[in-house]
Amino acid sequence: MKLRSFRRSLGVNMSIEVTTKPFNPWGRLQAHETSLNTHFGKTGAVATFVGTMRDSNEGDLVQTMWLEHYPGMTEKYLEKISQTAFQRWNILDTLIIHRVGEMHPNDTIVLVAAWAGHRGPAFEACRYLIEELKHHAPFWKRETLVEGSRWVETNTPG
Amino acid sequence: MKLRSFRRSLGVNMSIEVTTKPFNPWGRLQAHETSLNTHFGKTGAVATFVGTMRDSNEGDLVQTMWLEHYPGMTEKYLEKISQTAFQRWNILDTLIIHRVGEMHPNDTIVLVAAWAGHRGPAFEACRYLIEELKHHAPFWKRETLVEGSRWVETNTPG
Amino acid sequence: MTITVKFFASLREQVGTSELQLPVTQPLTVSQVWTQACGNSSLPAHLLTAVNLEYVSCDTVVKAGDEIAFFPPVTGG
Amino acid sequence: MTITVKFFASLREQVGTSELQLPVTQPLTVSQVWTQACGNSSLPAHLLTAVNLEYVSCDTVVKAGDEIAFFPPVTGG
Repeated sequence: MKLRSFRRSLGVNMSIEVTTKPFNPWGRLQAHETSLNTHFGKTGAVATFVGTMRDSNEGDLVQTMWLEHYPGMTEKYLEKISQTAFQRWNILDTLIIHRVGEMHPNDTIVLVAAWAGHRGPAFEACRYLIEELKHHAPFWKRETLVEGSRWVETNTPG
Repeated sequence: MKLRSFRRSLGVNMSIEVTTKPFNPWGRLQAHETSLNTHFGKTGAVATFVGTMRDSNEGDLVQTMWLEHYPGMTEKYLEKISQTAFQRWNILDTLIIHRVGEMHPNDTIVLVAAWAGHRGPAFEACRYLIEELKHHAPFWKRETLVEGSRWVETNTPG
Repeated sequence: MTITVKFFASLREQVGTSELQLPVTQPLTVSQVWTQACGNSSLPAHLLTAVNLEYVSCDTVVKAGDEIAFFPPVTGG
Repeated sequence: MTITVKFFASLREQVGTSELQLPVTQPLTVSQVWTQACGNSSLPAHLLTAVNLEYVSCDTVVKAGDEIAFFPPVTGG
């Protein structure tokens, strides 16, 4: 799936990616920061959240997980919440990467990061993005257990 | 400076390092996760905060920064807040790395990370650790400006 | 003159298809689209609805060419 | 029988030394240590105080062998 990267005027930088490929969150953060030449010396704070596939859920072992999404709407929704974050907080950059398709325990599901001059906006924007993503972005998890499979019905409350 | 790493029973893992050497926060997070074999498949969430040196403060350009600390008390204080985080939240691991000595704009000053099963405890523990560190850990910044130098008197509110 | 109706996740499995085309000859609400598409049942309250990639309420009126989606509560992240 | 008194950051520069040894013949509070170490001035309210690497209040009593530290508000992170 393609990287949707937005470079806007007024210092608004948001990047969104939905990918079927495994990704290393720390490597991606490193690469993203390397690309932030315009923020050199301006970024005092970055808050990140990484969500990882656990090997059990509701007391059952989970062997694989299938993540379905609504192509088009997903990206549009993630763009919308990124824009809202820039409106609400004094931040410099945001990055959201979300995996879809089949994955295994310990695989990274999602990465959210917010860069800012100071830590308050960085933390608040990061938390906002992951909460909005979890509650509203059109993704659905299906777990394969030792016997059979099931759709996950609700997320853990934040 | 040496790495103080604590491996306790009951799944309590906390690591603390105070270092004069530049460090790459994403590389260190990657390395730390690689060492977390015991949490494979158990960690659903990690929240991190990275603080970076900005090139200006209070309207003045900053060329270099000197970070002084109180050796011994610093590590003891960081251990104390890490232990408190484990008491308050259901977390699996914490990592704190703080730079001291001379540094330059865009250098990483501090890294704080908290691993947990779920995102609520990860975020809350991470935020707690950086706030306690900023408000109470015995570090002091001295900035070298274009002309002269000065001690930083207060941190930005969280 | 048709609208596209999409279903996702567990709902897709229950309905038995991921997408269908529905002929429209007059304005329809999202609820009416559901009823026509899914054999006269009424729209279950827990389902979410989107028109042209944006969340909408079930009384939103759709027109030919629109893409209407029905899906269960989301579980990403 | 002495105590170690340490000063950090801007306070270290003002006092002109990072560490000194103070003879003690009787129990002293942290405030009294300051007064003896720093020429009879009283302890400024904004300074922080630690004994043996832990924060304490200024009326804490110290004994020979203790390490007492005075420092300005912290600015790490």
